[in-house]
Amino acid sequence: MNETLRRLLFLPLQRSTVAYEIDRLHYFVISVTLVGSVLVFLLATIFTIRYRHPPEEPATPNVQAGYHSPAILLEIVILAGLLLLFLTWWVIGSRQFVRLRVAPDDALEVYVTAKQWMWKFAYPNGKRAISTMYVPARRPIKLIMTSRDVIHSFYVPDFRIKQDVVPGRYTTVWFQTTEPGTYQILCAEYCGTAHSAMRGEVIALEPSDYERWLAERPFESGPAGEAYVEPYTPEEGPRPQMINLVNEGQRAAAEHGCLRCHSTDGSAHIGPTWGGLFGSTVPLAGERQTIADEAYITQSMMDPTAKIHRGYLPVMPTFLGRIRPTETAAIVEFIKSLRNVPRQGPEGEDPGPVQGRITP
Amino acid sequence: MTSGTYEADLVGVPETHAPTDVGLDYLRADRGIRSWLLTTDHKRIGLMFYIVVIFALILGGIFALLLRTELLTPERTVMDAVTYNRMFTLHGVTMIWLFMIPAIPNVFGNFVLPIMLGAKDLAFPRLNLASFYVYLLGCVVTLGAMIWGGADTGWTFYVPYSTTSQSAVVPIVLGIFIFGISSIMTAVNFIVTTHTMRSANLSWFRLPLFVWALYGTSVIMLLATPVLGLSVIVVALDRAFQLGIFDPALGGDPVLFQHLFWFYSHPAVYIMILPAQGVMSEVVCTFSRRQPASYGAIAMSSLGIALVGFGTWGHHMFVAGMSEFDANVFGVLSMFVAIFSAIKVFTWVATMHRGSIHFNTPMLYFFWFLFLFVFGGMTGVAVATESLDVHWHDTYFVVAHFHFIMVGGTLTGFLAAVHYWFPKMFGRLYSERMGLLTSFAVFTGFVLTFFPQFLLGNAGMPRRYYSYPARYQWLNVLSTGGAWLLGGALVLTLGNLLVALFWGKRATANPWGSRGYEWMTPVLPPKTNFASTPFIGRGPYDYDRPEEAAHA
Amino acid sequence: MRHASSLRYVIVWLSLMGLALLSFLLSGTHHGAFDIVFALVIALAKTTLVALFFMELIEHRFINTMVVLVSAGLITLLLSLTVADIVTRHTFPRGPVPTTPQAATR
Amino acid sequence: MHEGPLHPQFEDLERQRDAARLGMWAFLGSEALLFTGLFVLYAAYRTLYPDAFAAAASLNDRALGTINTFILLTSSFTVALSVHEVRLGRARRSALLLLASILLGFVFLGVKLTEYAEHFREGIFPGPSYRYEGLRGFGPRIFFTLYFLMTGLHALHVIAGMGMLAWVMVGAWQHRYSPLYHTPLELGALYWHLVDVIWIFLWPCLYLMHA
Ligand code: HEA
Ligand code: HEA
Ligand code: HEC
Ligand code: CUA
Ligand SMILES: [Cu+2]
Repeated sequence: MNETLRRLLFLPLQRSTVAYEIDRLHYFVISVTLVGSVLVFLLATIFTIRYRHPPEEPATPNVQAGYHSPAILLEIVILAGLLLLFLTWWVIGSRQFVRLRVAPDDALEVYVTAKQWMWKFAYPNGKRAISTMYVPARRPIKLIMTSRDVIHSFYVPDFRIKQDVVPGRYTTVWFQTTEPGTYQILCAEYCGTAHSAMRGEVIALEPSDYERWLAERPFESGPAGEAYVEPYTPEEGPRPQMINLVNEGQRAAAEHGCLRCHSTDGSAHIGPTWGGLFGSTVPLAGERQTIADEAYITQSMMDPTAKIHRGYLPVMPTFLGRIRPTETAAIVEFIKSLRNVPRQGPEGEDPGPVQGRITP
Repeated sequence: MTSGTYEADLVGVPETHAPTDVGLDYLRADRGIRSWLLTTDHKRIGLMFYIVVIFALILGGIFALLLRTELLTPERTVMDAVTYNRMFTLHGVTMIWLFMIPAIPNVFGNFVLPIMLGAKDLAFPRLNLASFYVYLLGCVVTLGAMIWGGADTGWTFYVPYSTTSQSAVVPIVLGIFIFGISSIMTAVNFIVTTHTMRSANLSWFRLPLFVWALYGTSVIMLLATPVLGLSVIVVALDRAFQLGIFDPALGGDPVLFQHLFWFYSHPAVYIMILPAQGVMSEVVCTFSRRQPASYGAIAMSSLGIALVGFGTWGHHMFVAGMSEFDANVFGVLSMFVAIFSAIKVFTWVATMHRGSIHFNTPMLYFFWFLFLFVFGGMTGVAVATESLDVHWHDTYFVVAHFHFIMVGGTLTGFLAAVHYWFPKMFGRLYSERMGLLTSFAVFTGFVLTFFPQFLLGNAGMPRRYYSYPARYQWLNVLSTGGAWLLGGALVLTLGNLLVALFWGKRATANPWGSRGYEWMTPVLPPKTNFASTPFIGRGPYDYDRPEEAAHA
Repeated sequence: MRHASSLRYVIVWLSLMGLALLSFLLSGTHHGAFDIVFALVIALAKTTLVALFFMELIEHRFINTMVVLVSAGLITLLLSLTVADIVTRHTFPRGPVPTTPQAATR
Repeated sequence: MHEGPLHPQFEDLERQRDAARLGMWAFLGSEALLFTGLFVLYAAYRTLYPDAFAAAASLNDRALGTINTFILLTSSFTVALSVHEVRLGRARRSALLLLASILLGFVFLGVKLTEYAEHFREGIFPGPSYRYEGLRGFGPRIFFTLYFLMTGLHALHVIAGMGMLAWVMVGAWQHRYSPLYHTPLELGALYWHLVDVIWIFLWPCLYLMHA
């Protein structure tokens, strides 16, 4: 029954402990909606047929006004019933809502930072991850979230949870998965050009696998942690496969043609070199500057003209919608791994664009 | 009862009076372009609004079709993300402020309100004209901003995105501020007119239900619009001078902006639906030839919606980081406001009971309205259920909810009004066959466009998504196909009316056999509506009186 | 419509000035949370005086008073539910200060 | 004694006057809601930063604020009297009272300007230019941004009100109004009282509730 209704209504899988309960209310509300509106429509249709104006009569016959009080009484009863129904939904819904908002005390905490247009996760032991969040399955997880720029919204359809991530303060959300698997994260609050590309994944591991993952070297000190890259699509089913994020990034950069314009060895090219880019101060057109962090790199891919590296032409095409979010994260990791490559310009500066090759 | 009694009831109204009594009809009374542009005649001002509003609808519709076309494929189809984001903002802004808010009140309200009250004009005719020009200025500013590049914030202008976005936010919000001024002018005018211009003997409980709806609408416009004006002005100032009132980097709270915005924009949705409900009350009574099952219930629920509707704005912010306490308060108030709409729906259906139902185009639109509004409204109640909204918020479910109400409800109401008052406004009859046919096509296109969006929302597709996971594609294709069909059907509808405008059969004064006051005027009402102030001695739905009597 | 003597306006004016003075004096001493209550109650009293006598609500048709009452109701609604949100929000520490583009250029 | 023009859409003068009054009241309701937007921001931020707001309010000169309150209350009084006088047929006197109100309006604005000047001298500016060393942090800055927005918007209304009063003052002086017809004067007075009422609330919020 649950499964039939879920499929009929196109609801996603129920993979958090609260999902089933919420869906039950969903079925209740939606069936009343459907049945109610069809009933009203049917009743009107029946009246139309039953009380059709007979063609032989004058256009405006003498229709008597009087209403029987039973009809009025019936309407009042129906309305009272309807209000009662709505209030029942409110009672159930608001109690569920409060449950959704208040995390159990023993929940594992993960810090989430959102920015245009990526998700970053930090674990209490200092481990970090981008776009892909690993959690132990079947344990309550509490996310403590904030944003670095505008409002985003953390949304996992399979868990039926969503919470806006607001700059300047923390909001929280919690969930407990019912089984290991990969679940898509979507950004649900409009946040700019690449809002629809701001996706990510929750990977719920068996607790033992999770412990192993957690014990690996923290993300930022080494080349990279390992990540599961293929985006989740339910038709394919989970295909767990561990790939080194940096290698994946290198592959993706080559595949998407980044390396036609960007060098990785610190030498001059059409675009700025990626060698030593991460963490450096980038001079921008218009006498501004910025730090080359994850957000800047992501933005450069999605909205390259937003910030132009001083001295370069704004010829880089946008890759919004062309590279998958996980690839974005991988390319960022790849560029990060090149942070110590020396630059070949004077005094180790950015060598500037190659001359004479304006069009790629 | 003899017909003589009733003749006395409607002095100055009946067609039996020679035209010289009342002067030429309003279209011919004065000639020349100046007599239109500087007119203070509420009917002419209504027509000027009519023209602009239809252009706005077509423009917004073109934006919508472009949006739908882009969504045919999961990635880029015809435009890039930046364009898409501007496009849905422009679509929302155009449809809401250029089209929907002025549509029914300023076109049909302007045209029939004074006639329904037995007045010669609105209380402040020049204010009415000013309201039109202010609205026009708003259109120019907003359209200019669109050419300038448009904004990419969504029609909700949430900070801090709207204060940092690189697009032309300031001119757009300025345009909205100007629309606000126009709204307030209209609201003052309607409220004052309803209070002070009723003809002698026309008591409050004899007002046509459309007047009650307009009255409720005006109350909302009057008292909610300034808050919107203030919040968008603060956004504009913020951009111009970096005031940082909402800037979290300076200790501001972006959620406060949402409170202010929705304090206007939730009541604003009732600005959009109340007039449509008013039209439906007129249509259902006329075509059932029947008194409303309960006049008081419909009239009072218009006021109920207007007032209780002010207390529910927070249901747009359940997951915005608002407190649970507020969520619960707003949740329960939303349940209460829904009851008033239910009262209206049940009363309409009860009105059909034992009526004498004529099946003309406006009535068919009433049918679509009944189904789409009840369904859309009930999904409103569904998203007002807090725990369910957590999943649905900002997904296509919400998009489907509001299009069901705004297109299925308000646009349908607008189309019903367009057909219903067509003979009175232009003195011609449209082709009933084509009217019914296009109406069916509109409904089919509509359902095909927006029903799949409920399922998309259930499946978790967020709104304002330029690209989407491939698993959502086939529902999107359905929706896009439906949108083209809907667009085509609307073009045909317009075509049918344009044909009627020039070549339609001449109408009689009261082709529907209605008892509404506005139908008691000559085919085309004269410039001052009445020769002398009419004495209205009966209700607007007195179908239990003999025809000749009521008609005088 | 014949009107009261100008004495009425003088009395109202004097009471207004008196209330203002009272409010000023009260604000010099501190009463904790009552500071706000006193200030607002006095402001409301003054508003009522102005509205009833200077603006002549007391003589006008009731509908004008109705406008005031409805507006006042809505103002209260907007104020109370917005402030209630802030008061009842979960008390998390305020988040880290974000680096919005705006802030960066300051 | 003339009764004023009757516009063709009205049936009689009484209705016409009622319409004008109700129109003005409706507009005033709308204005009140406009200010409410700012009052809501004030209340919300005061709840978030209670101490900072109290401290910041102390930087406003309570004496000047109170003087301004007395000035506006008195100007309201003179405006009310002027309506009274015109009803007694003493239009010239009424005009003089209006003149007094306008002058009081100028004094009010003058005091406001000295306050602004003092603030600017100390480095208290709206928004990001705030650089007063004595009181730092988010709260005071928001307080003063709101202070300038609220008093600025109010000052705009004062100026608009003075314009209206000047208009009806000229009319009164030229005997355009009579005991039977003085609707414009009445409307101008209503608007001026609204300006007063708003100040009645601004004053405790911005000056009195201090640390
Ligand atoms: C004309 C416009 C209009 C109208 C009238 C409504 C009416 C309602 N709306 Fe809607 N709404 C919008 C336009 C409108 N809405 C828009 C534009 C948005 C999105 C804004 C944005 O974010 O961009 C929105 C969003 C929106 C949300 C936020 C969703 C989200 O973003 O997460 C909510 C939540 O509560 C909501 C609720 C309601 C409710 C409870 C009503 C009620 O008033 C509905 C009342 C009507 C009925 C209840 C129907 C009558 C019922 C019956 C006859 C009973 C049937 C019989 C049986 C069941 C037996 N609306
Ligand atoms: C009045 C309100 C209104 C109306 C009528 C419509 C009409 C339509 N809307 Fe709109 N829509 C909104 C208000 C409206 N919308 C709002 C507020 C948003 C949110 C924006 C945001 O997120 O910020 C939105 C968002 C929105 C989205 C979501 C975008 C996103 O989130 O990414 C989509 C996607 O499908 C969409 C589609 C459509 C379609 C296909 C129509 C079709 O119904 C359009 C069909 C109409 C025509 C093609 C015009 C033809 C007309 C004539 C020829 C004139 C006929 C005249 C007479 C007969 C007199 N709309
Ligand atoms: C057509 C050539 C071209 C291609 C292809 C290209 N870029 Fe660029 N890129 C540029 C140029 C030129 C700039 C400097 C101008 C600017 O800031 O937009 C740049 C800037 C950048 C920057 C900012 C670096 C800095 O120092 O400011 C990043 C990061 C970047 N590109 C990443 C990528 C990635 C990732 C890809 C592939 C997915 C890619 N680019 C493909 C030409 C290109
Ligand atoms: Cu982040 Cu949308
Ligand atoms: Cu709403």
